[in-house]
Amino acid sequence: MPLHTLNKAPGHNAFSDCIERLAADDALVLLGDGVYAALATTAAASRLAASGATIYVLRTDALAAGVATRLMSEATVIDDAGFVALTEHWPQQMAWH
Amino acid sequence: MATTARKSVLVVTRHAHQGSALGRSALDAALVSATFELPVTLLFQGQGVLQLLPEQDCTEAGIRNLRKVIESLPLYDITPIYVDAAAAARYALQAELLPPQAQLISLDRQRQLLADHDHILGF
Amino acid sequence: MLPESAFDKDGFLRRLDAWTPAVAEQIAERENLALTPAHWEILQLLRDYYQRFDSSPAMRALVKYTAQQLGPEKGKSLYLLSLFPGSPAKLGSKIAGLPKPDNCL
Amino acid sequence: MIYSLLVLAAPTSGHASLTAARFAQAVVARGHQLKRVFFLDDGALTGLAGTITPQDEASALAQWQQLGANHEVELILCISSALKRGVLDATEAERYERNTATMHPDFELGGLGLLVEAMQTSDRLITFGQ
Repeated sequence: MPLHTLNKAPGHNAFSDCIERLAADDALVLLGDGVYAALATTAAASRLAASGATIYVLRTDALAAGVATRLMSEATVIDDAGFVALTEHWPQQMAWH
Repeated sequence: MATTARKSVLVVTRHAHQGSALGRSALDAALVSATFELPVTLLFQGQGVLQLLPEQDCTEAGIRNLRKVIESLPLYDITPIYVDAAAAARYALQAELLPPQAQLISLDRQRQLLADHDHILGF
Repeated sequence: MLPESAFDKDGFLRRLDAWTPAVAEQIAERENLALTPAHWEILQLLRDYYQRFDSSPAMRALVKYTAQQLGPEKGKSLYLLSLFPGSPAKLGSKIAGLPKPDNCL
Repeated sequence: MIYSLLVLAAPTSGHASLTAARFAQAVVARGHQLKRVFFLDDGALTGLAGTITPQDEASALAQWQQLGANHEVELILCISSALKRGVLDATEAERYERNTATMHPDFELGGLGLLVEAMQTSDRLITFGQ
């Protein structure tokens, strides 16, 4: 499976298109406006958690958005090097935007 | 690029024709991949299925008719084209409205396509 | 005969609606090509292609479309090259009055 | 590994282009070869030479420029996307009879074939959307 990346906030169809296709063995990197999807206690965060996929949040974008201290507990914060490391592991990437 | 194994490419097109040039860019990327003989698969997903509406008349708008460009895909051996069945249903695109080479596919099959290619271009 | 100003630096028509069969002869002459019925068959095919698919064909598509419309004998790169030397899709499109390619294909 | 990037985001649409440039830096920092960055669609605006960024904001143009200069990364603007957006090098400016080139010299114009070639020769292709 590919590494998924999402840079649009919940409410945008990129979010729904992405989450409909997310399964437990997938990984998703949230970047740009995508980081809002990981805001704790929101419906979007619940859907992400329910998918069972591993959720990563790009640190710089989470800080800039003001969500870094309010992330769902299931999310893992990564820096740019961590993002690259994920692309080393996953052979392809699907960009939802 | 003559001797090494060809990398396969999945082009996923998710934006409607109006208000974004991404649909056209996705088609161009698919056509050029085929021209350079990379095995290419095209998947219309989400609002991207709206590019398939027949009877687009772009003369007044002065823009490219994407449905007509899509009709040329078999000439580049890009066939079949895969279409997100749920999105087609959502937008009332019955099978008979779609180009003859279109294949409606389920979410599971779409996930399979994502896994089956060397590279994915998400538009 | 159209004046020189009707053509851009690359010899493409500035206004596509200025195209007529006589203009095609003029463009061909500028490219040192004398048009025969065999050329015209392909030029008409290119214009049909553009009407039908709202785009100009790359070589691969032109060969296949020619084979479909005019039969396998003519649907060959060599045949098209013999009529339009160098780059049949590009040169043919130019004479047929199709838009200047944007260099992407 | 060999990486190439596809950037669809305009340098002015949020900070997607900066995120992509940071990712590119990190690719190099982790010892990979970054072969080519292909700028398509609104991404082609990245190569506009006249972009002025406020002094207290990060400039996407400067980030990409540094990457190109320090790591010999090819920065390719899709030629048809670039022409549509007024980004012309000297050759295209002359070809289309415009009085000035508008493209930053660290970039190059090229066809989509260069994206296809990058896919064929790279282990990873990472897309940054609008």
